[in-house]
Amino acid sequence: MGGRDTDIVLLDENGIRCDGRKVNETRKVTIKAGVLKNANGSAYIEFGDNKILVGVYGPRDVHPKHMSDTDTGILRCRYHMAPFSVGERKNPAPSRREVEISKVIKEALEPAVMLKEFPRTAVDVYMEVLQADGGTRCAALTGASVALADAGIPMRDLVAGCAAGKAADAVILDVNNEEDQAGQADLPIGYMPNLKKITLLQLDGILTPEEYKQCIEIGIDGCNQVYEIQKKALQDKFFANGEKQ
Amino acid sequence: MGGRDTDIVLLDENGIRCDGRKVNETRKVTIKAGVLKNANGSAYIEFGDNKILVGVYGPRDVHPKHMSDTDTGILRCRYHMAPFSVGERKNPAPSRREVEISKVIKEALEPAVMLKEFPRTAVDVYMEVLQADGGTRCAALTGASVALADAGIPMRDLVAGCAAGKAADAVILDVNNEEDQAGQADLPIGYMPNLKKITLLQLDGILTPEEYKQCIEIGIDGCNQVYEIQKKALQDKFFANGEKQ
Amino acid sequence: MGGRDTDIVLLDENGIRCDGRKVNETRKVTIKAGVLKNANGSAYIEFGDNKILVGVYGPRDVHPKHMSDTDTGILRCRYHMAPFSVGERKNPAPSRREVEISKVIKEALEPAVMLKEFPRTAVDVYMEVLQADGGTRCAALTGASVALADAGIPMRDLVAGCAAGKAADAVILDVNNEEDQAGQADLPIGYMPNLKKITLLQLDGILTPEEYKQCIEIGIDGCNQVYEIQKKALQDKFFANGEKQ
Amino acid sequence: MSDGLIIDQLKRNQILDLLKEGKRVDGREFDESRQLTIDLNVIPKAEGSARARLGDTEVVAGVKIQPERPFPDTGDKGMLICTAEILPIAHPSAETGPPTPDVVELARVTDRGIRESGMLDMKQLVLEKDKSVIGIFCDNAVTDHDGNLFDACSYASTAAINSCKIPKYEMQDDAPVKVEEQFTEPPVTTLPVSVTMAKIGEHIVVDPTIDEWSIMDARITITTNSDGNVVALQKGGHDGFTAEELIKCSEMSIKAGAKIREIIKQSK
Amino acid sequence: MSDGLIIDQLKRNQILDLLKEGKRVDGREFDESRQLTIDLNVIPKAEGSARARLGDTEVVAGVKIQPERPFPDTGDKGMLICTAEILPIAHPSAETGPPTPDVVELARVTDRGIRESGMLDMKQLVLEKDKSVIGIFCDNAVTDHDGNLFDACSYASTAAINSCKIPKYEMQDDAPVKVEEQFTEPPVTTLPVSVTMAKIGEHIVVDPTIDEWSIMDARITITTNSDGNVVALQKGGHDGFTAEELIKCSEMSIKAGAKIREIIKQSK
Amino acid sequence: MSDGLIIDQLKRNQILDLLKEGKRVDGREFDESRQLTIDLNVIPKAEGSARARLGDTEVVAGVKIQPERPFPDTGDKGMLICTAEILPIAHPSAETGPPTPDVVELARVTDRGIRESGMLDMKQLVLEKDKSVIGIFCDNAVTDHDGNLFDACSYASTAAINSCKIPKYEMQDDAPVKVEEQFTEPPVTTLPVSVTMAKIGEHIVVDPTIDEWSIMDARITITTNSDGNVVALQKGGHDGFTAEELIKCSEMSIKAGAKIREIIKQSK
Repeated sequence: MGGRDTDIVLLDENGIRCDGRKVNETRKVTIKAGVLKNANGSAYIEFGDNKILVGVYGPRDVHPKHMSDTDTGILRCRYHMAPFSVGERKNPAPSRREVEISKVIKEALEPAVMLKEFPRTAVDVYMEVLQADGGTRCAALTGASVALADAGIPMRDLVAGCAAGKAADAVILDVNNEEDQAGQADLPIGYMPNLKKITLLQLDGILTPEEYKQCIEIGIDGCNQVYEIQKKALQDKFFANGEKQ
Repeated sequence: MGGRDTDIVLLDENGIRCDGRKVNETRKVTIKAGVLKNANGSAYIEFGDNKILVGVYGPRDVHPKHMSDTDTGILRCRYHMAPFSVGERKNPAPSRREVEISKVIKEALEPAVMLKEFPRTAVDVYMEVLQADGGTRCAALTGASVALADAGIPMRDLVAGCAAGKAADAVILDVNNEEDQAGQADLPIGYMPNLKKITLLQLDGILTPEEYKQCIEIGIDGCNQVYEIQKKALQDKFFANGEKQ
Repeated sequence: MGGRDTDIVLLDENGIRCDGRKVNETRKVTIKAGVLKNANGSAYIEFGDNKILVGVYGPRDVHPKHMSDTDTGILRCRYHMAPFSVGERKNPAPSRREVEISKVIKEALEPAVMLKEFPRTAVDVYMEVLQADGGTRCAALTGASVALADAGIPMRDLVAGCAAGKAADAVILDVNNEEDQAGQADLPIGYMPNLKKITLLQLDGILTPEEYKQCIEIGIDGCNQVYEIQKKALQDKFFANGEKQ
Repeated sequence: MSDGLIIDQLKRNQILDLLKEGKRVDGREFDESRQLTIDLNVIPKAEGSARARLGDTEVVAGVKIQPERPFPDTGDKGMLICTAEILPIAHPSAETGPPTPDVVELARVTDRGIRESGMLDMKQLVLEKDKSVIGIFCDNAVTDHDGNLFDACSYASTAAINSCKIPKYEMQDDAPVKVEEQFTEPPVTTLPVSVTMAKIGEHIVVDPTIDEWSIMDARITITTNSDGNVVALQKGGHDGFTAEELIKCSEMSIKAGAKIREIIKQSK
Repeated sequence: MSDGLIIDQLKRNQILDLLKEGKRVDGREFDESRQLTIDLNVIPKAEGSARARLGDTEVVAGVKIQPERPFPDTGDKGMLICTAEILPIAHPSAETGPPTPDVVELARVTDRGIRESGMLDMKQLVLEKDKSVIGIFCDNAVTDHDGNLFDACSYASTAAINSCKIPKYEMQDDAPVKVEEQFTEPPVTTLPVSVTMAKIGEHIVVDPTIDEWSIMDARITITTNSDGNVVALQKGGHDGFTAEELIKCSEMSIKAGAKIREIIKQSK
Repeated sequence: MSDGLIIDQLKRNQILDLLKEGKRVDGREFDESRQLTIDLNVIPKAEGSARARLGDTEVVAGVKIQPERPFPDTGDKGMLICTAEILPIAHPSAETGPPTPDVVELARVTDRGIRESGMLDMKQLVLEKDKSVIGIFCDNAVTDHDGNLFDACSYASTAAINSCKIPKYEMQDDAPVKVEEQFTEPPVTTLPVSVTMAKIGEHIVVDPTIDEWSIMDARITITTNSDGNVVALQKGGHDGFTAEELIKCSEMSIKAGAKIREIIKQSK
């Protein structure tokens, strides 16, 4: 929350946000599974103006060997932004922010992936942000779940991502870039709708205990909506494969 | 020796230094052994305004294995300054100065440590400078000896550290920060009092052959004083342990 | 090709270049083989004002082992500039330019070296530019061939290097530093005269198809001249060795 | 199964069995932090400093203050940066070399907890708008690691910043010049305090030790301010939380945090 | 002989046998590039962007434009820098971490092809001589790797730069300030296009696939401009070319390049 | 015992046996340096350069001189920085990549020997106080390594700096501009010379070869100036020296250093 001074009206008198949405509405989300040729699984997600490409490789051997685990598979995640994905050109070297988000997403996916099924090996999830617009970590997590499923990795559930937050003193769903910059709080959530577990949770900003509760509730609603789009993307891929046969 | 212009009077007409000491007097030195819970051995030393924490781990396995030696144990030393330890905040990445001092201290400790007693393994000595005030390498070396002994590493002798130097044309003992900045020479010494061997010696500044000789003599005196404090710290630790039993 | 504005006359009315050469003339090239004591093979080359020292080590074991190849030897090349070799002091860390030139020279030497003769091992070629004056990659390649032969590495041919180019609208041989900065094109060539194969080719600048053809022709002429000097250097070394015996 | 895993499994079983009986290995209540000791001014030459001992976990935070040129878009605010490193003396597993993802996360969570709380009124830390501002660097050095570094760094940072002295600077010829021996109090608006909870099986415990940490399923760090509002969150670990658990965690963090805040206040 | 080598050897024999019959594995002519598709403006927030699909090789190029302080000796020209990276999604062998020599070469050859061609009239990109110039950064991200990344990056870069919009800046108090919503066309003088050829045995083929790439003897990348002149060259691989082969390659590159140039032109 | 160690042990026994008879493997006296040859101006384009051959150890030092902005607290002095690297051509064990601790020590000891001696009167190297000063960079490249790199780098550096030409600069519009073809002599006040001694058993020998180096117990490098004063010291190795040995070493270094200083002087 930059708390940046700005003239932007985040919420008008009719409860409409700066991009025309209502407080409990997500941006438009479209997901396409199986978009890369070489990757074992992949997905392309547009989450508002976020554009993210995810590729999954594995299960595959681990080098060096001592990094592998005889009892379980390991999940490795890389969240990375293209230099042209943000307003001012980003240095291509991974930033500390990217290192942290990679770790947070990894720990959000681990509860969903049945790692014990592929001991001694690794599954690599590479998330490439081509265009960023606030909420990239939720979008990347959402796409990563689809790409993992597309790769045929055994999973307990999909993890859907959607942020809740606070702007102009209202609790809102799916914080966009302007709301992230000028708003009061951003609370990204990763959620497994079937298992009803929150696996990613962070917060920038200030919330009262009551607002915190409301944010979690509205955020879970958002994740449930995103979940339907994830499932549809996988069905489309499966159906398209069926057609080809 | 910066030779920096300054108004400071390094030595007054009564032979008293800027911090009230006589030329052949060390700053106040206090050492406490066994201050860390996890380390195998440890020491906290205050040497004037220097505050240094030393932790020792080992003997322990070496990774990667080819770094170990089947005939002898190896000693690894790291001298490191906290960002807040100096006047202007220090970048946390190790500087070339820290790399050199680590090496010099390692070679000052090696003659004292009976490395052949633990082949294939390593002993790690980590020296963390929390506050620096001139003469950190001597203080770190002094603390490291105590921490090694506290860890039960077999040793031939303790290494005591104390600098000699030259300021206001006089040979002085235990150069402080002002004397290091505005003085004429700083000659840090590491000495094994029992074995009568100098194991650390460096020099910044200019000394005549006669001054060099005097510096070594006075420096050895200083090391002998420090040695008594080292032994006391170990006795205190041993006695305290005895009490607990 | 900087296309830098300059007052320099690259070619006068008599067809004479800024350093007194004709268009089809190389700078003075001198090569001495066997100049280093420790290296298995070495050469010192002066190519105009370029001064380059090359040392070859190997065939020798590869660490880590998995970098070696059971079917063939591998060639590793490092092109490196001393900080004092250029106008403005160069940062000692290898630049991306040096990484690329190392790779291009490696691929220029590989066709000449009979790598299959020493499987599982590596030959290291280290090229150190002590003074640079335009055309360092051709000079380094030329010296490297001699150093490899001096090391007794089995070779199909020597690779000779010489650039062609364009300045003041004329096709010229062996582009010097001024012509590189103010001229129109620089086309470095590496050539195996016996096998009649071009193994290094790059271009900075703009050439018509006809000029391109002329550059290749004149460049091969230049390489043939350099080849004679390479052979002479090896004969001198061999003869000198004969004398010693 | 590797040896390390077998030991972890045994340790987990032991801890879980006790938790089922409502007990923790070290006798604490589930919602009870370990004893916290704060020693201020342990690095007298720094502009602020604190040693926090949380059980056997120990962190030294040092504050350095110096004028900085502000970033173009924040020329009307001072700068505040917190970092953290795990010194190799702290634990046999601590590594030298570039920071691991664990350490990067520790540093960023520590920084966010202080920064997002608005602990300092940054608008009061401007020397000359767009030209020179006060920069406050709070570096945390973990010296002994018995688990829950997040909270130990939070407490050390809050205590060190809360008790620092800001040197006075005057602008002369467009450059800030230090006025010797003159200091002001930091413009503190609130005291942020983080509380980390581990989920082990169905149980949630506050301030996990290193043993609890090594076998937990998931964790959450919740930072609250003096008003009892939530100012930062970080979930970790390889499992998730239900919404109900997260509400309960926020309540636990407010309650446990209030006690910690008193200790930090009284240390000054 | 290692397993990988045996497979490469078998693959090479198969490809060579076909080449001797005048055929390529995917049915193309020797001098024929794979199908090229250019999608412009795929990153709408960037000042220019293009996705180039060359067969199954795919690259996204994004152009960012911002004012820069020029180097002392080039204060009368704008800045143009192209980079390239192979994303780890692109191929199982792609590595994260610092760029390998292969990637460094890819980036530098891509940059040289654009820069040495004089594609943009850099003298038109000066805001105030010696003080502030327009900086154009064209970053290529390889998203799928089926060989010949040199050409795919060349096409994506040329298309992205050709179609970018340059924001208008005005100097105010010695500093460049962006004028919202005002753009100018890039000062394009020519369209550079690279064509890479692989030598396999005695045969030379245009635009090698990853299979052809892995077993080729040598390669050459020749970049030509709109006038059909040669503006950049890069030889690679562990064998050499005869002078005659190189003349032939330049002719092939001019011919194949002209077709590519039309596709890039028409994409706008 | 590993093979390498057995060989080292045999080598040590052989060297020690000879030393007990008062002899060294290469026939030198204990207090005798190897033959030193200095060739000046081997890099004519640099502002100063020297090749030092000390026996079979060879170092090339090059001096680059350019105007620099001084650090805030040293605006009344020029800058002088010496570095050293061991080129991989120098020895089979030399490594490429970031400098090892050995190389860092070599560079810092070389730098300290020159800098602490006050070889140059840095106050004469100011173009405009606090704005621009002369920066002198002396980079040492070890090209052949037969032991005692400390002394070889010391001699190459001293000779290169002693013989360099300082370009003339004039301040124009607050910026230094080079005046072509005008040079001044460096403001040399003294010629620092280092002498390194190895302790092998009870014996101390000057200028150890690589064989002596590999089996020595301890070493000390003592740098003296033209007045015969000690200006820098560095002890190394895994044993120590008695006070008496150190006095003896300083006498040896003054004596051996004086001879070296003559060679460096006469090289100019």
